Amino acid sequence: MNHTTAKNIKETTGVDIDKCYQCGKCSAGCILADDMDFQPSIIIRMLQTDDSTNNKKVLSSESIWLCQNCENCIGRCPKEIDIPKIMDYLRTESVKKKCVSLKAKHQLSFYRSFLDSIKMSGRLSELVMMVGYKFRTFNLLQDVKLVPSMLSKGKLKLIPESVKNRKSIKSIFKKTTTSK
Amino acid sequence: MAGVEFATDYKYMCSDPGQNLIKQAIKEHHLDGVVVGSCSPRMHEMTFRKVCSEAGMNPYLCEIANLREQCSWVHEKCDATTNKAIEIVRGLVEKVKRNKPLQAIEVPISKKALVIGGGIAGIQASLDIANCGHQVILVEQSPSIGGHMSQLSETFPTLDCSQCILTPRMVEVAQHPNITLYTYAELEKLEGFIGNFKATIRLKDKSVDFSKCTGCGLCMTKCPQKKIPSEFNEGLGTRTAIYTPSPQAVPNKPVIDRENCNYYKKGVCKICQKFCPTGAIEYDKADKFITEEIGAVVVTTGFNVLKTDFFSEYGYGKYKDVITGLQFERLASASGPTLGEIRRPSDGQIPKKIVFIACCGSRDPAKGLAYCSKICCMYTAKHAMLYQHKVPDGESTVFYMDIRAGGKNYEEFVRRAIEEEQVNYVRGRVARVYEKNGKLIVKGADTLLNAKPVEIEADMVVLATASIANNGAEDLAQKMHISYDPYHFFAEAHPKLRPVETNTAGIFLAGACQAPKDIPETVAAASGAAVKVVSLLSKPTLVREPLIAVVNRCAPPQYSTCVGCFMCQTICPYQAIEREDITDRRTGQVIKTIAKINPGLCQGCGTCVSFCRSKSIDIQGYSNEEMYAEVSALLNK
Amino acid sequence: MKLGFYPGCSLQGTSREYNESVKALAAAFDIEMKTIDDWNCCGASAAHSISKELSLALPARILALAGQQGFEQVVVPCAACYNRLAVAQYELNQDRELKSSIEQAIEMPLNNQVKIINVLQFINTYIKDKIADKVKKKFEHQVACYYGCLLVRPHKILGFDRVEDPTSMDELMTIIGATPLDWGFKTECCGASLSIARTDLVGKLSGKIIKDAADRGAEAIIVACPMCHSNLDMRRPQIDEYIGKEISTPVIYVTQAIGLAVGIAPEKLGLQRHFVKVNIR
Amino acid sequence: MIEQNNNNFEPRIIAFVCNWCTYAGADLAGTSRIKYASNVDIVRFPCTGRIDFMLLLKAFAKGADGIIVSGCHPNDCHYTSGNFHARRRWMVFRDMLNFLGIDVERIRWSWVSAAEGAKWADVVNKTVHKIREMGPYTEYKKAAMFLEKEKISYE
Repeated sequence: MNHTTAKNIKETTGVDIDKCYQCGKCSAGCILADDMDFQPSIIIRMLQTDDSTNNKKVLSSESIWLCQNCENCIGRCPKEIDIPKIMDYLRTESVKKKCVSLKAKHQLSFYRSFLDSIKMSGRLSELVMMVGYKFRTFNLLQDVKLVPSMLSKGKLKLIPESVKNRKSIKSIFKKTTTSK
Repeated sequence: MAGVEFATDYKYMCSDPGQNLIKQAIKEHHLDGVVVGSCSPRMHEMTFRKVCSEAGMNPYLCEIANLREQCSWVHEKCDATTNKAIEIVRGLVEKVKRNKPLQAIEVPISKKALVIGGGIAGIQASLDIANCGHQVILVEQSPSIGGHMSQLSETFPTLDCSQCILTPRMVEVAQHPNITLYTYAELEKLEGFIGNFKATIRLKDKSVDFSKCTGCGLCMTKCPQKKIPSEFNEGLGTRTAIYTPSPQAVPNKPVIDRENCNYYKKGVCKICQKFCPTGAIEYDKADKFITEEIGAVVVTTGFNVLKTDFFSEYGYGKYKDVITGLQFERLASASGPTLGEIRRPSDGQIPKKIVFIACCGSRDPAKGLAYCSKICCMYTAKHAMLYQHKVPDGESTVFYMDIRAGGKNYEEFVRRAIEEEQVNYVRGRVARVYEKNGKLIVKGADTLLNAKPVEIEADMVVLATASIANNGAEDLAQKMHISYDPYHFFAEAHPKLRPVETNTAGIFLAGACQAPKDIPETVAAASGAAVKVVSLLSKPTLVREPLIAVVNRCAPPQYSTCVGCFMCQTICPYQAIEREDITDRRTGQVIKTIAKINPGLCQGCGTCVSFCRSKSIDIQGYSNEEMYAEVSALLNK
Repeated sequence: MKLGFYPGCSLQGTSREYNESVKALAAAFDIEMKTIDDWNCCGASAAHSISKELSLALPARILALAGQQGFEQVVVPCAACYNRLAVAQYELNQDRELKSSIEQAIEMPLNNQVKIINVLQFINTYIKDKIADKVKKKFEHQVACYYGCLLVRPHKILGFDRVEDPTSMDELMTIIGATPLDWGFKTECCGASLSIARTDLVGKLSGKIIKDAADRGAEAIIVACPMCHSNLDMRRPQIDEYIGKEISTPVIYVTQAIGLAVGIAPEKLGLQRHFVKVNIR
Repeated sequence: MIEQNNNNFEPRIIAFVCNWCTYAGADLAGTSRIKYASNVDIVRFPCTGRIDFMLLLKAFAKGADGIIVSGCHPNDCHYTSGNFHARRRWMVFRDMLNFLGIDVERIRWSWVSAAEGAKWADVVNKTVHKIREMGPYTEYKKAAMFLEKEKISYE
């Protein structure tokens, strides 16, 4: 075996997936395991196989987008394998290779809208983000019910806050994000 | 090569014809040095030295040139390799020319063995040695021998009652004329060397005069301190401050635990003394120390189980019904706090659903220990089986990663638990246990079903906690100068071929103080160690290799180049360096004090040689002259 | 000691009440905090899901600003921001090369000595000892302290409290007269950033949390994270749908609970802004 | 297999090893048939604690280009602490060598256990490679020879 996948992951993230002996403790403690197409330990197993079909399955899985990096898994992993870091890596790869699961498009749209909002003003505006998200997902009616009560409770700011030095934020984005 | 009188080659020099070739050559050519170019000296140095000795040559004038493992097997076949072989031989020829004839050292032997630890390993070793007619001193730190085995309910894979098979041996130890048993005692100091150790043993004061005590037990019924967690019952039962660990204790006479005794704590009580019919209770006596001359030591201090407080995800220590495997043994034991019924510690109910979690702390380098504790797979299967026997309508689940059941009838035993007793085996590690409405929610996953989460509402959870080295193993090892591994298990001399010996000659190991072991292995190792001890004690004297350090002596007025700085004394790992006064023969006046090496203690490491500032110490067989010659010859083309 | 304050985006918007209660509490104990000038968003879970560099650069800018402005400690009430800042700080300190590339990206030098503290650490250090004397009305309720995931993990980096069974919030609740319950979901994740895209899953994950707390008779759930709060509070319709009945247990910030006990007016603590009505005082 | 280098320089390396760990490790390399460079000659000592550092100088004087000193891993010493003493002495000795202008880079210090046959081969190969790059070591040899002659003329 060439262990290309394991090597790549180790180089980019420093995490050694070969250490995993499949005890399943991560899956057992994962809050989202029930809803994942591949449980965390299965993802690691598939990566261990170093098989292109399995790699593809992993990158186009919904699991990697469901993971919330709550770190239950690594907190308990007997081999201290940083699964959340691997998940970050897999998400980036998945976007790069354009094989994001259809089911996860909304989650990705949310992340992108979130970042767009930050890119614009340096701080998150829920309104800007939601508008962006709705355009991306055509999910125009979602949470509309919430808007009046949010407004009345003073929870929704209509004018986005901004940092003074917007340029610096733009430049950070430019320098750190290659693919979009 | 200069000085070489005769050279020959033969394919199998170690075979009989080969050996005869050497003998013949020695006799014919009156050789005073032999270099054998062959396999590693670690293999046949002894063989060839014996050959030389048989031919009338001093065996230490024979050297082995390692041409196989360190030359022909590791290099390509070419001129460079052949040249290297020649160099190696040349180096050793030069060394051999300077080798001195040496005589093996003979030392007397104290014909008595010390066994430390009175568990099954210590019991077995003591009985085996004693039955061969040698004296044994058995030291046990707790008030009774028996160890962990006496706590167990039934043993895998035969389901023999542990106490039923152990108790007769405990009694045999107590009654054996060749065994002196010291309970409530510890090794304080060990000096000396193989065949001639001097052990100092601390006899902790028991506050009870055993010569008067009849073991009637009245004191224990009267003691007002009744709520002390019983060590023997792993905290699931209680004992009094004056106590015997269990009703089957050997010796079956109580001691006072000073930390919990009202009298020792507050100065008033003495109820036990008042009631004792024989006046055996004596307070405030100091510990006693005795010294014994012994020839060999067997260390059998056993193991402990990991306290799982730090596995907060399993809630041990927080939830009463999360218990360790050893606690489960006490529940299942007929002599235990529930008389063998499986009941929850929290409310005494019989658990209808029970979960066993394997590998708690084992195979977990992050929070526990990297190694496999070896015995848990089997005892967990046994626990589940016992539970099913005792609670037939109960439901048991075992969460496991692998089942390691290598052993006679072991695999069959596990299969029986699964196939006949319907124990539910789930492959996956449990992530978390929490309590809700009096139930313990166990969150695991079934890795054979795509790692789908499995949630079980259990009444009781049993953790198969890792076996670890006993408390104080490190201290004991340092006292005896034996080595130990990073987990504080004692290290054997060779993992395969010398499993019951330590690197310190005369000290042997048996049982779980070396690594996790089950009962059959422990007993086998104990008998093995006993044979080693017996073979040592059966010899009239002890013969040792003379490859030891010596301090030079020369003519007056210098006597020795040693300047008496005693750097060597501070660094010698064996305390083998003593001070020697050189006195004027006539006046008796001390002229100078120099170092002297005790040949009995010196193991020949040579650290003193390189530390010596005045180059006054040399090591026989590896002397500076010999080594210089070898190095120079290797480099001289 | 110059104490900095990093509100983070949520505290300016959906979680205004958290901001208000932290400030009210600090004021009540005479503690001066200064907001980091020109702060930006930490990037939250969106950044590290998309670009590792971005997820380090955004917090790095904040850390650099805090350093420039001379803060020794910065209070970060939002658990998500706290986590991002502390983790980024740790990772940048571990890897010199990475640090210099990030410094280039933010065009600022990063000395990285600022100590990032969460709201519980803040209370423990500056307020805890004084609370007992100031309590006006005991907060005599059964509460379930919910720590969430971001406050305690990764433990190796954050080193805060105990990973599996943290107790610092429980201790604070005991001081103000409340009875903290032992429950099963102290550190389980609420669904965090699935909040928008997968409200169904948030309903389920947060639902389990709410249900366990309610089952055990909790009169309130105490939180220290705006993400947890908005999921448990704002997403209550989805939660109720998952559980199959309406649960009225309110979700209160730890600062609000302490604030109530020491006699700060409910409006000043922003209790009126909650979706699930807070009836207990 | 010896790597052929441009300059064809084959360094002479003496390995001072302890009997219990590295010597056994080198034997294991043999029984496992792991091939390594033949430029090294192994000299067996009871323990690295025995290795007198004057011997290293002697080896350099006699024309060694590089030296390997190898023993048991820390805590694994057959004699409990010999390797610690050796290491401690090496720390001091190294500074002294440095001061005297002897190239300490030519002395490789390593721990090879009885189970590490492959590691032994690796240590040897790496050392040979490094010394080959450094070239022959003649400075000390010359100095030593000079001194020897001087000594004779004094007498």
